Amino acid sequence: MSETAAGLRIRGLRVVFDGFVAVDGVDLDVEPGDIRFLIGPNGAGKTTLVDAVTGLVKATGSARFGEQELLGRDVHRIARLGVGRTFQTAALFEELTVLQNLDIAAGAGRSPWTMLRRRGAVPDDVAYALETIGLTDRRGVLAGTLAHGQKQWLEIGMLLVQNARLLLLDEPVAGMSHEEREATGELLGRVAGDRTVVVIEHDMDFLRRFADTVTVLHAGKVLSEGTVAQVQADPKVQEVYLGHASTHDTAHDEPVAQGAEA
Amino acid sequence: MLRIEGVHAGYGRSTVLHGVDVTVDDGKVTAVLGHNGAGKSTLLRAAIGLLRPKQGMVLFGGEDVTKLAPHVRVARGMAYVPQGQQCFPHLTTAENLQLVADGRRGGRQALASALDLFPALNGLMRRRAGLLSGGQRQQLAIARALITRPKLLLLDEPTEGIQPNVVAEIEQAVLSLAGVDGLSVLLVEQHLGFALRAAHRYHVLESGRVTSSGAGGTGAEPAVRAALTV
Amino acid sequence: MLRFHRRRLAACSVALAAALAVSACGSKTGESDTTGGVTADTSGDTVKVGLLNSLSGTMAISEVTVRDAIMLAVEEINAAGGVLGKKLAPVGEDGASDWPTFAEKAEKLIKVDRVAAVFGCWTSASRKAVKPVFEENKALLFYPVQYEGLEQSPYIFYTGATTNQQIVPGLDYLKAQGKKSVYLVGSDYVFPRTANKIIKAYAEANGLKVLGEDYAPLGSTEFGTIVNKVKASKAEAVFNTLNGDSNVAFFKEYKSAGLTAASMPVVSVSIAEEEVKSIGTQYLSGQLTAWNYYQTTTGAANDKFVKAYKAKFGADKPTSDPMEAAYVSVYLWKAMVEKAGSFDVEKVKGASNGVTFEAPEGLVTIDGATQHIHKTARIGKIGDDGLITEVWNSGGPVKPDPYLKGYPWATGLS
Amino acid sequence: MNGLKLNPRARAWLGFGLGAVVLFAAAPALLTDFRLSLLAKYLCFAIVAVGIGLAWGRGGLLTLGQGVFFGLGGYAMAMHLKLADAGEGNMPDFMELYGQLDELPAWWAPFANPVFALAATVLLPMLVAFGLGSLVFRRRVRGAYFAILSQALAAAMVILLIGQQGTTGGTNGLTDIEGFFGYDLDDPVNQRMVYFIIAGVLLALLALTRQLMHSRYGELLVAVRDSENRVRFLGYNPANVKLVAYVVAAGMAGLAGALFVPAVGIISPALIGIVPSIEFVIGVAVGGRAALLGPVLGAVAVAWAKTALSERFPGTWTYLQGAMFVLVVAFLPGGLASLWGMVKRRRETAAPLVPQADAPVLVKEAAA
Amino acid sequence: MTVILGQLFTGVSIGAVLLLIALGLALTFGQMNVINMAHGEFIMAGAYTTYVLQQTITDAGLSLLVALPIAFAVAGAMGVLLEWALIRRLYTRPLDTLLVTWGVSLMLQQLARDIFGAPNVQTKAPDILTESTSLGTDLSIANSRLFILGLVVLAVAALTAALKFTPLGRRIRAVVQNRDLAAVSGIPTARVDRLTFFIGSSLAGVAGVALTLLGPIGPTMGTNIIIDAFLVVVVGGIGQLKGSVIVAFVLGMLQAMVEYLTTLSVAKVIVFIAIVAFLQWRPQGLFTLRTRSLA
Repeated sequence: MSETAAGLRIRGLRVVFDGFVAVDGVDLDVEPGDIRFLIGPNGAGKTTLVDAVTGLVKATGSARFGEQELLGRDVHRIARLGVGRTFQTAALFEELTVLQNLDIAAGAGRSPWTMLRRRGAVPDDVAYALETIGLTDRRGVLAGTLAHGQKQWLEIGMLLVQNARLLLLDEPVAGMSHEEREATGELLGRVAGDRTVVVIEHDMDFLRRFADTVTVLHAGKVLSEGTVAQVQADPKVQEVYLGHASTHDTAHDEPVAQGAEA
Repeated sequence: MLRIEGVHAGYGRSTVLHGVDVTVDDGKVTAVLGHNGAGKSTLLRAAIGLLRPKQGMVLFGGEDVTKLAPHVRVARGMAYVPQGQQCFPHLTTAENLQLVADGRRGGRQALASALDLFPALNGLMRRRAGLLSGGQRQQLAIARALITRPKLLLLDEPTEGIQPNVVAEIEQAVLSLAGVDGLSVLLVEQHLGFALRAAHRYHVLESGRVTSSGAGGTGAEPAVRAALTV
Repeated sequence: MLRFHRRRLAACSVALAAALAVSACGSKTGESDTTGGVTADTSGDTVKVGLLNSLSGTMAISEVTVRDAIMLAVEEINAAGGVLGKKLAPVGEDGASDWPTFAEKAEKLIKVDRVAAVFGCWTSASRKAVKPVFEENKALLFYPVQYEGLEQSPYIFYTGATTNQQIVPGLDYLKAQGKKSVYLVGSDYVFPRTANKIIKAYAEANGLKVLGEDYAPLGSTEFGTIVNKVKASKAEAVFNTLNGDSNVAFFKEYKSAGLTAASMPVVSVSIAEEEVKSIGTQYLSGQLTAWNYYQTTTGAANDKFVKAYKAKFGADKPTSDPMEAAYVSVYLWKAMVEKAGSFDVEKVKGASNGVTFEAPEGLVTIDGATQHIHKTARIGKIGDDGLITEVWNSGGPVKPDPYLKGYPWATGLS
Repeated sequence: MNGLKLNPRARAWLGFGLGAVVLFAAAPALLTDFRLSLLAKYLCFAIVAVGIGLAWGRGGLLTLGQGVFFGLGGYAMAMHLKLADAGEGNMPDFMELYGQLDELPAWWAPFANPVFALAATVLLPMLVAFGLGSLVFRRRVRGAYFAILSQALAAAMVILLIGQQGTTGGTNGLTDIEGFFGYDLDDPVNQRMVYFIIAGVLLALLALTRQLMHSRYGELLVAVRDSENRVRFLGYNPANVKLVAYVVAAGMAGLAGALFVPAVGIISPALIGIVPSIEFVIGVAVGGRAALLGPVLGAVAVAWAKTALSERFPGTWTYLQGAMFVLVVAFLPGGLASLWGMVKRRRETAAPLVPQADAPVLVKEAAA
Repeated sequence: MTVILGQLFTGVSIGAVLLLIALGLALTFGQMNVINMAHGEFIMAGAYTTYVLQQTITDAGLSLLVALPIAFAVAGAMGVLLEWALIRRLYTRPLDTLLVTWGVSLMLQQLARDIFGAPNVQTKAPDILTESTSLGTDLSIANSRLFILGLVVLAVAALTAALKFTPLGRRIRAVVQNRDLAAVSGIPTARVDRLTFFIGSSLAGVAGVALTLLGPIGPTMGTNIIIDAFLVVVVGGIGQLKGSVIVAFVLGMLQAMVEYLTTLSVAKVIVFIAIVAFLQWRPQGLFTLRTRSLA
């Protein structure tokens, strides 16, 4: 499973929708093995950033994974470079079984001949992934009938069999119970290895427990970056994100860059 | 004013709310607190009728509104400000507001008084709402909801994702609204300080269930914090 | 999911079997499997005749009136005692403006209903589609519409005009009027294209200049460009072989372009009284048509036909050439059967030569060799009242010549 | 039924066996030659339907232009048969009549070769589908756009054929086909043989389609239908996945068209245009788009109903036909095949079956 | 030169007819995503309305003017009925609307045949609309075409204004942009859907009245042109009128020019090829409404 470890390197990334600047010149470096949390208020541009890196939306600037420039490529070509992602609301093939979901995720490189035949035995990597995400005994059920947490794990499992080297996870623990969160966090830890992992998350508890490093986005720009402790200590972050409620009385002297501000 | 009784609700085959009871008293602010994904937004969607509960009832002013369409509930006096500063992006600010005032008795007046609350919008009337900043859009969203002259306002994270200087204005507006003309508010918030200061009662929602409730006020903060970080 | 499909496979097979069983039960009675021809069922008091016209789809506009005319003839014959003492029982089928459906329905009429003869079809395409069916089963079709000629099937009787009874007289008339140039407009199908080939051959031999030739897809209603071209050509006349709906759009455009019957007359071969009614005289007044029959054609036979038709279908319903030809075809078949003394197809065919009928259009005679009929050619002018009045006729029935063998200029055509 | 617990493979064999018995033994024994020839025609439509079931039911591609591929196959076959009828060195009858050509057009000539013609019946439609499909899918034209484009293709094809009367027979199409590779089609025995060929091809294609549906590709196709973007993020190019289904469906339609010609003796633009193309799809919708046998049964049922209704109610059958389409598609989106599923599900709650190519977005939250 | 000018005008008038038919589709298909194959039969209903009115109002000009609002109402009512009976159940299945409405269109054609008879019927146009206006020596322009062009301009202006400035227009746009938000803003979305469908269908009725000036009035009159009109909306882009307006006239011009040089058949085929080529370049059509939520 080991290839040359590669990191994500984003420079001057900018995404504009109809005049609205969603991501405004972001620089970001994530090293292999790092679990980077990307946080920021709604509308800060977190998901849009992931969309841009995975080719879903047009962007300017540069996003390199290892040696490869990602921007400007088709979505499926980016995926074949080892970039995998999950979605806020689990995007599984609900009419297919868990096994079929994983098998499809594992199969982008299969030959036409293999594609036209039935799946014989469960492929090793799929079996391994099933084991890793703890769904071995549920492999025959339709993905649509899984519990919420299981769906997210299946998504992560799909990234595993896809052999993605860069994992971009969009709110993987949203809506999960406490136990599920723990399980997901541990799963992330197991999965990370020499992969590069970027997690968008709101849950501060979860962040504190599982993040290596954190980047705070705000209004399409990087507001702060560092370890959990560093970021927590950053007053700017305190203000915009971690609890403006408790710092409510501090002066609002922060200059806010808003393209559309009147 | 509003009673949500034993509501189970969700999307498709998955269930998000597992029997939630929440009550909003006349002219009071009730806060619903909880983590992302706990089901707070789902609760509000069920209350306004965007989501039909699989089980349970929604009572508004004593009337069972569980089966009424959202616009009928609005006509009854409910209003809803969804999460994420939603607006009609290709309509101008003026159109976004006029739309709601159209055909409503006293609509013009209501529009004017809503604008009084957010004077900043006056200068943006001809701009397409999609081009407003998040804070401006949130002000627009609240103003839009107020034009219907509601008896109950459902507010979903009104300050999330908004630049700090506008947050203060919005908080101020919400605080000033509560209780005026008997307006009741069901406030969903992640940020405790504001929520508890505004609230008369609070409920903590976790994984689709109400896990603790209590009287509002800043004094409740430690208890709620404890409840939320289990 | 997979398991589902497998179970359904079995279930569906059962359903398929059931469906087949039903269709078998519904159709088996009265069908016979004879090889190489089906004899008509003439054993009872009645004898079935088939009516094959489009009652739905684009061609229904024209074909429904033909069906009406056939029904009128059948009822008249029945009222007068039938054919050889047997009443006619009409069996109607809908060709649905779809050629393979015509073939299917023809086969059904022949094999299932075992009709003695079939009356119908309008477009050449539908005739071409059913032709092999009639030939293979040795059954009779009476085809009532003017057509492009160049055909002679032993099992089809053609009671409409062939080219030398309609198109050639139309050209003769133009020539006699001193017209030196002509523009050809037609629908894009067999009849207009073949007609225009004949016209071009005629023109070359007779010093008529063809200034242009344009085709519109069937059903097309956009004639701006074609009329612009016609106008720019400054031709002295237009020869129009458009079919159906297209005529409406063409004449509306034509009038709008400021072209009139006086400045540039149009000779049409597919516009009869029925079409005049649907286009409107405000667009057509003064334009010319070439046919063998008009509602205004004089004679006792026609007075009776028109009266009977209007009594049955309404005073505002005009009669027209194809309707008349369809009406006549039933009577001609009756005369042939009575001459043969049998419903047997071969005997009826054998008796055909020289059979006559005093038709609304005048006396018609079957030419046994070609199975077409001798018809009088008539050029008519459309009046403000929506009726067409004759301005010229051939003086007597013209012998049918589907392959134009009697015309030296036409040698290269067939 | 519950007592009948066979393993899937045995069930499939049983199903095919039953189908074979019905098609090869029961139908010929019970039906007259005329009805059997009608059944042959319906089975041709059923072959088209199998392809549509794959492309639309499994792949979500609503192709309203299958008439084009049916026609290409049909014309390729008819051209060969016309040339064979005419005999070596002669031109088909209609060409001399209407085309007034001195010699056979160059693009007709290869069809004199039976191998070329037979290959063309399948490959030509596939080639056209490949060309159009790769243009259209690559640019992510889908849903209603694709449906309307494919419909326009059918319209354009008809106009093109009609415009080339001298070499295509125009509106008449190619008619009066007498022989089929040396066999006289007038002979009922040979007509029966044609029926058997069609039935055999249908069964073979069903087996092929079943294999395709149950293969990894079949799973992937469903995945593309339900979430094209997700598939893209897994590194597949959905355009290629769709293309395969579209091309296979086109090939089946072409083969069906080719078999239709000896069965009915005619191929004409009337079988290619918008109306027949929609009718193909309606048959599939009525039968059940996502099932394997649904399309077959639907196509046969709709064609049979058309014949039966128009025979019994020549004046009013279009009402009944229209009403049938409306009611089934609007109120029974899974088609008749889903009735079986419903009965089953009432007995044992299981997963829903009818997928929606355009499922609504249930949760509409603001983008983060 | 005159010929080219004449052809230019022909192109414009082809475009006008296309647009008149596509305008209703721009609402029902473009805004609501309903593929209404019975739109052609609504056109037919408009044309037959003109015919029926002429049975009582014999003055051609007056009956035409009266027919416009009545056909608007008749076709609109049919649209509402269709929406209520079937389409509202199918909003989540846009492709199925195509098949269902095709069945409806079959039935409506047969209905027309049973009520008015299978043959075409005629209406009398006011004399002025059967004549032409002369521009210079050889160039003349059909008054009926000018009338239709005027009608289209009027219809586009009225529709644009209605969408932009009236309460209903705001509601229609709001529902298209964010249905849930519209609902919770107190807008009865189901009623707005029905009204949108009403207007879209009504425009077909108006088109039907106009088409009596140009072509046949019969049961199948609606089927011929409907695919072209759908293509206009597809190429124009969903959700905006201006795309349809531009594309209708461009396609009209293209067809007129190519037809002049070749034949109508070739022109139609070339137009189709041009459309496929265009969609290669802009798969979502000429104009698209892009919002963040679509990304």
